[in-house]
Amino acid sequence: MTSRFNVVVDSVGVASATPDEKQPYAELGLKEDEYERIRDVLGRRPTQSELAMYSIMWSEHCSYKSSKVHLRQFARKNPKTDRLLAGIGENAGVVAVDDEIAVTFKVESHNHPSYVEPKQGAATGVGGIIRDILAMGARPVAVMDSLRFGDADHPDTARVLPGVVDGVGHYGNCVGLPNIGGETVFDPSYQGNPLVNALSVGIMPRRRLQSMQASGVGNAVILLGAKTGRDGIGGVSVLASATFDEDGDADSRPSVQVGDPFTEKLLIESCLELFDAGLVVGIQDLGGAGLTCALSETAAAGDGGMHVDLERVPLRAAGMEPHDILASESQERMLLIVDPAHAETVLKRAHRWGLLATEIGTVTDSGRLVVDYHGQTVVDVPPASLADEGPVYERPIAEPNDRALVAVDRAETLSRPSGDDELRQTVLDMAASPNLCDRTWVTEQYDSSVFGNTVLAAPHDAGVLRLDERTGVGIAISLDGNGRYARLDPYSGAQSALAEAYRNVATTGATPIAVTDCLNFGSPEDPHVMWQFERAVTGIADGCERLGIPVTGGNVSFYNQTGREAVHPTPVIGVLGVIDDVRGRIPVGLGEAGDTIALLGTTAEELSGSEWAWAAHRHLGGVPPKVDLDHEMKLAELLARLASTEQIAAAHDLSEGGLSQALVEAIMRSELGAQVLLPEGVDPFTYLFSESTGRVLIVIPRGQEVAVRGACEQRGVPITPLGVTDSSTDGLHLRDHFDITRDDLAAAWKGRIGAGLGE
Amino acid sequence: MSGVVPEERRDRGTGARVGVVTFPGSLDDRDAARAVRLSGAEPVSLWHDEAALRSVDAVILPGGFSYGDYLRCGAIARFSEVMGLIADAAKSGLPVLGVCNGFQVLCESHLLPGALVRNAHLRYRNRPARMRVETAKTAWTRAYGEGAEVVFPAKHGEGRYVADEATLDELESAGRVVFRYLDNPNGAMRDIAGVCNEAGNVVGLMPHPEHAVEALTGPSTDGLGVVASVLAHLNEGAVR
Amino acid sequence: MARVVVDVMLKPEILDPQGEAVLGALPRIGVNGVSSVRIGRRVELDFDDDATDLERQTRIIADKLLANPVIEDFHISVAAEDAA
Amino acid sequence: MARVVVDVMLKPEILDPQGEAVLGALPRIGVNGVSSVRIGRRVELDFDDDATDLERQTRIIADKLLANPVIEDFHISVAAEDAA
Ligand SMILES: Nc1ncnc2c1ncn2[C@@H]1O[C@H](COP(=O)(O)OP(=O)(O)O)[C@@H](O)[C@H]1O
Ligand SMILES: [Mg+2]
Repeated sequence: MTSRFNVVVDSVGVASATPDEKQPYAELGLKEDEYERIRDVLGRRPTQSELAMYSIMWSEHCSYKSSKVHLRQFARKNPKTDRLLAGIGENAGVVAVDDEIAVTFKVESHNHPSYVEPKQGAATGVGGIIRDILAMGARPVAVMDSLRFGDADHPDTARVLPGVVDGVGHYGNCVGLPNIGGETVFDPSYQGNPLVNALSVGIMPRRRLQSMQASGVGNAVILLGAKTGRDGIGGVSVLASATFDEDGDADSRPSVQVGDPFTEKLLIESCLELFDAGLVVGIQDLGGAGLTCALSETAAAGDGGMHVDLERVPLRAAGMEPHDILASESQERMLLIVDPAHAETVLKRAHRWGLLATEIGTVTDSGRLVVDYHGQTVVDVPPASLADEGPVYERPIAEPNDRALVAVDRAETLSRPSGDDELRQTVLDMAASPNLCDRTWVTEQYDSSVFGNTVLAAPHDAGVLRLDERTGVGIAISLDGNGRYARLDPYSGAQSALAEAYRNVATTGATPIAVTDCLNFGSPEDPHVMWQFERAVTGIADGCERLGIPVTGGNVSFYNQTGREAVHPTPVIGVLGVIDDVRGRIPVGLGEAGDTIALLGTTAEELSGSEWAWAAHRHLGGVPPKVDLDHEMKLAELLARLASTEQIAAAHDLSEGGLSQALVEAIMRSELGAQVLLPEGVDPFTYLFSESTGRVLIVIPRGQEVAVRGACEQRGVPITPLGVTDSSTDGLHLRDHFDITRDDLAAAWKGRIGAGLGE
Repeated sequence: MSGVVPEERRDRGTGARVGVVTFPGSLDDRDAARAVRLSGAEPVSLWHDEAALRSVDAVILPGGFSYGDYLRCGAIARFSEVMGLIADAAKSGLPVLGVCNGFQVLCESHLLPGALVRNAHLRYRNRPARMRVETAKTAWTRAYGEGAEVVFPAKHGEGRYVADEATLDELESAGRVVFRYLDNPNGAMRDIAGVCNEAGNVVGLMPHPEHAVEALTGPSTDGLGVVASVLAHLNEGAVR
Repeated sequence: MARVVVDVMLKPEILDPQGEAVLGALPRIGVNGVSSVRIGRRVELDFDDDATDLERQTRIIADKLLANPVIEDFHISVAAEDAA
Repeated sequence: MARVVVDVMLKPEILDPQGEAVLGALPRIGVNGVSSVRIGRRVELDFDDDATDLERQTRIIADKLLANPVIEDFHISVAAEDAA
């Protein structure tokens, strides 16, 4: 103990004796009625430590108090499936892949920290989601990242983007997980509020599924991993200002955490070893709310009681008080519940990996979470009151009154390129636009091959991983969102994102089975934002019901706004699919010379919310492209079929930028050119740049055209032949309109991101 | 490019035991073991803190971030129990291959000359690296034709090979530059991707042969030649 | 030539994984008496002979470029002329 | 607690791209009089109160662990006791 710590701690005894002491609950973000409820629950004023714990657990971030009433739709509408082994409410959803293997995946946001300190903010976001996956009993096997920044040429983007990419890469690369995909999107709405959503996926034998329950009276509570420091206790430092000496500069405490992927790697290996040895009764990761969350959630989920001796927690910094220790967000820690007979073994095995492991408490049946600090009781609460019984709000909802005006401001009326030269130039301009250009600047900073099971990663439509070398069984995941569509119509915009991720997975030949989502919105206290939120959640829930795939978990991020300006409502959807044999996966590309290029789906005149409207006119208005989920299901079934019968050589989902961009990307992925003849009677501009959903560009091997057409007709999926792949041209040849060489395409498409950053 | 390794050499079960060291923070140890297995030999895992070589016939130090690599890549791994044994055995001819972080460990341990520093462009970069096999006179390259072109994934932030001019000249003239980049991804001096010791039993390189062993997951299958080489070496005796 | 040195260190309360890793490795080389290791950056700036106002200029450089004020502190010192 | 500082710098003949990058960025923030920037590591070691022979121990640490003699030089200095 340093001399600075000579204050009497605010124990339960002290709290009972000083019922009227004023407490800074408002500074900690608690409303008056919330504070009163805490006093009711406890029958006295909370101690400082208790107040810290309630303020954390009842915050929006931990309690989902504004979103809960809406998220219940997911559980209500989720289709029944035997695959779902663990669902919403767990650290991450778990789905069965086959009789032996299960997969767990989840996406989470780390938006605000990534704005303050881009590298470490993004890095710790990746670290956090990996621990969620580990806590389910799975070996994390890949990560993905969905990133949104302000304008590509804005000076602050040059600060934020390289840092975020460095952070995502640094953490994932060092911990040894391949990055298999994601998104990089630019839009001024994210200026000052970048979105950094990280996804991780893990694999486990089904029988290894872990629980977060602190069950078994007398079981030991063990803290594993890094020491506890003053990381991220910004909010709670309010409590400290009263008790710190003059020189204890509470203000300088950072709310920034630094990640240590090396320790995370050791945590992973060590936990997996403990799971396999059957030594773990319960486990919970320490995430945003540190020990507070882990203790209360495990206790609430288990036999109801726990006793902790807080002074046993290994500390990194001197002079930390009980509430600091409870609130610290130090990274790379896990809480284990272990049979006392195994405690010694667990500690030994952890030490072998060079990890700190400390017994800090025991499971009880007292129904109370009791925390002592040097013999004084600083916390004595019913754990469920922290973990499960936080406030729930039904926030006011109001449809924005400019809806009708926005809807009639249609992009279909904007001026379009005239003549073939302008059309040709538009293809190039679009390929060079920040949202469509080559992402290599980002993705080559990520390891994509470690583990040796990555079958597809960027730039393919979905990441594909082999799970079993013997059977070839694997999974595909895609992560997609479209803030502009959701801004125009949050219900259909959310469904669009769902449909796109679903289609991306199907395009690789996999069958979609489960969904995770990250909902990035402005302030829930704004009724318009709440309206957007409600509409988006309903859209996803309805969509998943229709598609027959459950939402297994996700994350809500509110308060993404600068002043009164909220970001575009941005639901980011992750869809997971299974593929029986990854050798049948379908890449992006052009197959072999002489193969047929064809388009599945229907193209309508749908330009509102499109990349073209934005890139060419900075326009956002109208009604976004219609979503037809029944069609998406037929399309997915068709693609899976064509993949398994090897009747398809390559495929690429059409999304932002439409057919034009899909062709450009397919050409850039191959060494061939494309000879394209548009169907008679269509408007070439519309056909190239419309963003109608439900479309996929496919490449059919020679001799399979008839069979493929038959399969399409059988399922009622429209197919339109567009041309052939060709080794005599190397670029895009649009018959009767224009030619673009590979060099010209590459010159437009490559290097744009670096250029925006001033390189 | 594929086919540098004759088919019959690939699957020959030699019964050879190839050790793969796991340091805390090793990442490509499983992949190295897979490459050994696919080449028909038996991978044997070696633990950093155990002074035991388990009668292996050769050793691979895999990629990763040993001990976090926070100070300098490979700086701490060098002091592990198993490295002491490996260093001694290497001096009496044990074939040792260091890939990426493993290469850094070999340089830090002074089993190979030079050092690996931050990429000239200052970023981690992951892309397939085209290289020329400059010499087939090492334990780990004898299955390649001299001058053969191979493609292995390169993925590192600190892979720029540096050494003083005299050392570089010495490496060149003694034929100890083993792999040379055709498209230098990191600013390495003289495009050096890999080097060997005087005896040719210790080889280090930055790009990852163990990630080029299956058409499904790698840019090529050229990496199979590395293990095939050491198996041939073990079968037929030292080349030098 | 005038040399100014900027030392950039992580703020004391910020985790320093590098330092922790080195601390953990010291017993391997037989050193036991060290209680803490922190690793930062040392930046040596050589100014032209006719440059003026070195401290102020260095402060600008450190503030804007060398240190990240969210997690790092820096310290400027004018070093003795380099003899080498 | 006794603090010893080890400064580790790349040898002058080794290219320091990080330093070059900073040098290149200086004009953008309006600084022009700098002719060279080199970036190295500053390592702060805190020894236990009862530790002896600090210089010798530090030399071992620096020699074996903190610096790579192939590319780096180091310099040891015993800093003033930390007041904080
Ligand atoms: N931040 C990122 N991290 C990893 N992969 C990314 C990232 N951004 C884009 N990608 C990858 O680049 C490719 C192109 O992205 P995008 O055009 O958004 O794909 P699509 O529209 O088909 O979903 C995809 O393979 C995607 O996974
Ligand atoms: Mg997309």
